[in-house]
Amino acid sequence: MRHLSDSGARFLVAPACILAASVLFGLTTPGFLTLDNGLSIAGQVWILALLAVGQMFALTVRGFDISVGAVAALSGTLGVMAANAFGLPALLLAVPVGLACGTVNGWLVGRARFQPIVATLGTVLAVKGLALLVTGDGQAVPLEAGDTAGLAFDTVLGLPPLGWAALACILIAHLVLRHLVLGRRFLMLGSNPEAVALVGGSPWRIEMRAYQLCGAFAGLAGTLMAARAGAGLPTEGAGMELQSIAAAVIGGTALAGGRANVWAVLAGAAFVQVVLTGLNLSGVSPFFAQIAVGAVIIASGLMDRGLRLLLSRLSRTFQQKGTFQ
Amino acid sequence: MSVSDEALVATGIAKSYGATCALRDARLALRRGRVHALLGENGAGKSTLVKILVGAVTPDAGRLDLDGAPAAFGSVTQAIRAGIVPIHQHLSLFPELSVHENLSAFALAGGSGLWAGRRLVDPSRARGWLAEVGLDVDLAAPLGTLSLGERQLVEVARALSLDCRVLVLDEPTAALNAGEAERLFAVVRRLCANGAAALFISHRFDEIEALADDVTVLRDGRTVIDAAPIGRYSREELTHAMLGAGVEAGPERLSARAEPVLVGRGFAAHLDAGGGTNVTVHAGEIVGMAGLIGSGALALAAWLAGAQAGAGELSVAGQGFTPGDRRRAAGFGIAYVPPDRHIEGLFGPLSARRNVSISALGRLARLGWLSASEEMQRIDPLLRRLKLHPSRPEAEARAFSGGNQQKLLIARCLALPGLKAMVLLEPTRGVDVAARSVIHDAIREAAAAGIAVLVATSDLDELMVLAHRYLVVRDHRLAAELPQDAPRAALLSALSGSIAA
Amino acid sequence: AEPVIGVSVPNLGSSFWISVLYGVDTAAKADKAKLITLSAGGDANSSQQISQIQDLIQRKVDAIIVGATNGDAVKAIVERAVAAGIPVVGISSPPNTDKLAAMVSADHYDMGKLQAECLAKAIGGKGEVAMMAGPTGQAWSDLRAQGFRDTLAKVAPNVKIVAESRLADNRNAALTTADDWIQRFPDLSGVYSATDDMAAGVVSALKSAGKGSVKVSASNLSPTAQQMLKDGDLACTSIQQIVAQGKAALDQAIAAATKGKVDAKVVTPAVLVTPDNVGSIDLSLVVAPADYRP
Amino acid sequence: MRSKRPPAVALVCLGLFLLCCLFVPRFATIGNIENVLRVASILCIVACGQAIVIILGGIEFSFGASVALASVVTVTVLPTAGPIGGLAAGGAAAIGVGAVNGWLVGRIGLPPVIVTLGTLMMASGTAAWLAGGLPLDAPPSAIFSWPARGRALGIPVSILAAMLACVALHLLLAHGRIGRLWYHVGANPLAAQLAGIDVARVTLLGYLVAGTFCAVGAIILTSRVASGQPALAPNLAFETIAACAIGGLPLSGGRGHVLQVVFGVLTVAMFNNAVVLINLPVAWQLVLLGLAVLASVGLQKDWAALKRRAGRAAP
Ligand SMILES: Nc1ncnc2c1ncn2[C@@H]1O[C@H](COP(=O)(O)OP(=O)(O)OP(=O)(O)O)[C@@H](O)[C@H]1O
Ligand SMILES: Nc1ncnc2c1ncn2[C@@H]1O[C@H](COP(=O)(O)OP(=O)(O)OP(=O)(O)O)[C@@H](O)[C@H]1O
Ligand SMILES: [Mg+2]
Ligand SMILES: [Mg+2]
Repeated sequence: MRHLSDSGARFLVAPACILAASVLFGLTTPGFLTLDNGLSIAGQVWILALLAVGQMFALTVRGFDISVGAVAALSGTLGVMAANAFGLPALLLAVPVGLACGTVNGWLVGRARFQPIVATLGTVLAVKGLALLVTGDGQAVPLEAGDTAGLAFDTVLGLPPLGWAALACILIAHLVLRHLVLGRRFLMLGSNPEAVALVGGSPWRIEMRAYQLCGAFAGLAGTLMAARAGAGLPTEGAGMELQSIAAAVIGGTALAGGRANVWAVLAGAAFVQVVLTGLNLSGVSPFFAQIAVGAVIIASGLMDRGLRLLLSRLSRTFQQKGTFQ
Repeated sequence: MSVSDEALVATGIAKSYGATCALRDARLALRRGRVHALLGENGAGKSTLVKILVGAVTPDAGRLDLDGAPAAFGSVTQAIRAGIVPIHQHLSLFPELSVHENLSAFALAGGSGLWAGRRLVDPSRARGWLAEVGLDVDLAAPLGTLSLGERQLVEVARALSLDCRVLVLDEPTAALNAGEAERLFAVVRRLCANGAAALFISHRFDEIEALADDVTVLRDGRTVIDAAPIGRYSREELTHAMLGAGVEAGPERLSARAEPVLVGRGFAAHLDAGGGTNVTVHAGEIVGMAGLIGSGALALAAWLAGAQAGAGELSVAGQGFTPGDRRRAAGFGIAYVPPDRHIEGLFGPLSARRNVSISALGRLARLGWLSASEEMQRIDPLLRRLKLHPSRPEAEARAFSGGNQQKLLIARCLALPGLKAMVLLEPTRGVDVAARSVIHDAIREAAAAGIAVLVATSDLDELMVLAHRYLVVRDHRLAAELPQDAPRAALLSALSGSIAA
Repeated sequence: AEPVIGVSVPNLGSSFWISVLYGVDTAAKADKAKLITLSAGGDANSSQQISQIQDLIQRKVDAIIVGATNGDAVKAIVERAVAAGIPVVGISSPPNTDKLAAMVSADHYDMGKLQAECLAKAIGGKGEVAMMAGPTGQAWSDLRAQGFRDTLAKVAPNVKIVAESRLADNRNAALTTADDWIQRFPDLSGVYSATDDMAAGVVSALKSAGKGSVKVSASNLSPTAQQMLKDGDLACTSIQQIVAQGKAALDQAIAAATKGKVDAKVVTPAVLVTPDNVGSIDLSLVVAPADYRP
Repeated sequence: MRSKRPPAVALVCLGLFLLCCLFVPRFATIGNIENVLRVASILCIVACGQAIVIILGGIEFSFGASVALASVVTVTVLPTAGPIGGLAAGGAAAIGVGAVNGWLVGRIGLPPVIVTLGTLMMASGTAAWLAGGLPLDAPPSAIFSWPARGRALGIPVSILAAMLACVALHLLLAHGRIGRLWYHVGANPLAAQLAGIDVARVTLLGYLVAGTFCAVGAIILTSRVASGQPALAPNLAFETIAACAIGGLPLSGGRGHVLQVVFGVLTVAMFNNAVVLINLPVAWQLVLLGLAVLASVGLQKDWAALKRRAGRAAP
């Protein structure tokens, strides 16, 4: 029964939140509940979604990565520089850059046993500095290798090509988490870190992989950011780390590790985007919009509580407090 | 014994953790087809030796020989490949993963390869292992939905997945009751009959006598009795070897009956379970509550202590309180020892003294201000009485051995101001003979002082030496009440539900 | 029906954009246009602004006024808007594209230039100055700083720039940094500030260290800056008629939306305000009143 | 107990101080040290609040927004309530944010990350809305500027306040019943509940007291900038978390000593001061800060033990 009331419910929160927000905005904001708007939201969600999926890997091994925004900015900028030098495909070099940053985080957390928040705080500062260094004080680097606007804004079968690419990456994340041995190891490490060594795993390597994936996804988000803006933006990304954490947690990822679902995280990111777009369309004051986003994050937490309570009622057992049935 | 018989021999093993020396000069020789018992008090170094044998820890000195050839295991994976299969003291399972994944944990954690699906063991074989240890659970169920005992059996079943030459069991029975343990023993015996060697660690002499062929005793990280046939030494001699001293037997059980103190009426585990269970514990009385795993004995006991919600009415010394309201229950003087000290009991990073004084903070604080000296005066004598070892009340609780950690929980009970009743769940799980006798004495003394005591345990021996009266729980309700002098056989048949002899 | 105009600005936490918005807002009230105002919530939030402009396109507004977080970053999406038939008017830090219906530009470079001329004169053409230069990678702060540096090298080659902070972008951080500078550069004679709010932090650090003789220049003219000028704490501040620009931007947007006549480029010059002329400036063209709430 | 030995961070902090004295120009002047201490004092007061939350096993992201809200509220009510009333109202706003956090985490049981992220946005939106996005200036007044600029007993008031805050935190943690319970709840909330502790109330009080420390910091900050600033100190929460973490408080909860907070704060304040004094370009300032954070934590590690651990884990 705990199965149902705990694991299941947490992944339903984000879809339920999307539903609630859609009804609310649909009633109050003209033009919200239209196909066009749905597609527009679907075209915008991907940067946050990639960051949140990366963040999910760090959370799954009981970690945290507050450097994702800065890493995305640095890797996007370096990607653009590479593209300008070697041609458009070199934009993808952003991914190995993100991977490298993730490797540093992973080494610090996994091998040197830094607390995740300290390790990634240190890398945030250093990465921001590096981004300024490579651009000579933070100037945007226009992407001259080619026009990427079509990839970012024209829709093909409902999504922009970059959206399809991001979706493919998220599908890969799903494969990693659900179907690859590596994903199973993340869940094992998050579930019982001491036991991993006892069954023959190498905890620090697994932890390192999680941060590497997180970094690589930040690099992907950086690629997307650069392609959408047609420029490398070295100072971009402020506040994205907190948004990505919010999206991942709303998407049911357990902060205590061991539980995650990529699609739910995608839904969490979509929910954040729905709220932002809804507020944009509704024309409320930008200050109220900020208050509303805060309220909505807390509401999603309440929704989680409510759903769990409901499911445990339905399964007609008492709330468990101890360790036995 | 012939040398060719020897499967795994460890000699001169030493291992230190910083300042603590876990092993100094340990020797252990396991023989094919035989079960070898390893004895030692809490903290003697048994688990450390096990971790070295299975490649989870590298020793500072010493050598290992596997089938006569020197062996060195850099990792658990290497040891497993060599056929050394561990079952660890603290569950090395993953609550968020399914039973099936847990059974495949070795394959998932070690080695290379991409697809998780390929590494999951064949479901029909997995079900076979589960059946062998007598478990009937859904392979897809998350492990977290299983009870502690069921989880322990999953860990045993998982060991069967490996090609086993040496089976290493570190206190596998701590969470099992007699019936479950017997199934485990059958598995071990069968493996040994096929030529495997087994190492078995337990603090219970009954089990050791029932299962083991040879015995090695460890004291302070040294081997003091080396691979003796089990019959050669008496229990007293073994105890003496373990502790360097004997254990005095506790005082006789008193027969006491006075006014009811702790009363619970109409307990029901499920909203739709009809009827209800009534329990009364009187002043000065030790009630023993027994039940097989999954019988609900622990849940019922926890409910009585206010630690578990559920239907029914509770009262202590005439004052009623809501089930599940642990705070009110503690305020009325009901002390509680939870069954799993690591998860529910201990404050690992806090000092031993603070682990105990938490129940007495109301008494120790004046206007929200704690007096350190008064805390010391109140708590330290309790710790001395319970023979806390090492006697350092300011050391972190997690640095103590299991037996001593358990003493902290007992001391916490005794420190509760206005103590009227104690509800103890598995009070000596995984605790060595010396600590166990100290804890039993403390329980008897409390009862003699007029406290109502309820002990719920799957350890029948413990009940037989403590209880004035037995309550047997089956299917989440009270199945039988037996008097103090009820024979063991009667208890056993009441537990399993067969007609009492 | 009344036209709906989208306004996308980088940051409504800055007096500059508030004043711009005030201009847009008053003009909209006069012209009976409906506004949808979106703030990207910070200068470093280009992705957010791109999404917001996408939403405005989605909402099918009649025209969009864009003050860019980064001119290059919003280029593509602005061209999309134009392609979708929505005219776009750039304001102050315009999108970096030639498809704009109109551009109402503020000259940030000149704002820095004016500060340099004024500060050089105030400190007598020699000495050490420090720059509270504002955040990195933002067109407005980079251009102002560039104008200041270039001009200073020309008009007062003997003045040395000894320090530049780009991390301190609010009053508290500017205060702390200025405190540190006072220790590190005891001979400091002037401080450039990218905004008046940073200048307020600098001035308060100088005052409490008893360094009232150090000259401070700034840009923008919030009520705080007016007071500092009157008290003689600020040597000068360089401004533009940003309220007027806001009004112009809205007028152009409506003209473009209704296919009326559009002026492709509206430029209002930067102006220097000193304690002497602060009384004679028409503030209603420069700064939003203190009680204005977007 | 552990506190008998100075925490590892004390050595790091001292070493950093000596390095700065030797290599950072004009670091070791009285005026500069006072600057460092003034900045450290505000950070320290708020970090005391963060330490409580961390000991409770939680985390507080909303401090930056709640000091901003406090400053705006202060200046908004100043004309009617006067300087003291204004500062009190601002303080009350910060405490209010703490209470909301405590209620949501303690009573409702939501994760601290979600709760404090949510209140971060709400408080910061409310501050911007109240102020209309712009700083609101407070009319100059001696009383109003006293918390930041005044001196008492010859010591700057803010430094005195920080010392009092540390003493208060120490008394709470070492001698207060509630402080003891914070450790218990942080170490093992389930065990605390089974021992009869009202975990929800203890948690609520923890966030409330943390909010109170933050309120004191907010009052000094508001007085310092003499205005209501919707973006008063946006990174305050991260700086306090960094200070606590550098001080050696494990974010897993249940441990922590006031000295660790003090030395962590001093370390952070010295870093920030030193990078300005060294006067490198901004990019290098950031890189240096990042490396300094990592180095100060790295220096406290027992690398030999880590190597042993890794040695056996390798297959
Ligand atoms: N990780 C560790 N760090 C420090 N000391 C340790 C560690 N593991 C074990 N020790 C020390 O080694 C000694 C032996 O521990 P071990 O777990 O082997 O005892 P044990 O015989 O298994 O006890 P028990 O009967 O309680 O299981 C202990 O006294 C302990 O102080
Ligand atoms: N941080 C530590 N410092 C010193 N000794 C430790 C530390 N952690 C564990 N130990 C020692 O390691 C040994 C094993 O600890 P563990 O928690 O594995 O089992 P235990 O406490 O003995 O529990 P059990 O009751 O199951 O025997 C204990 O004897 C304990 O004294
Ligand atoms: Mg052991
Ligand atoms: Mg042990």
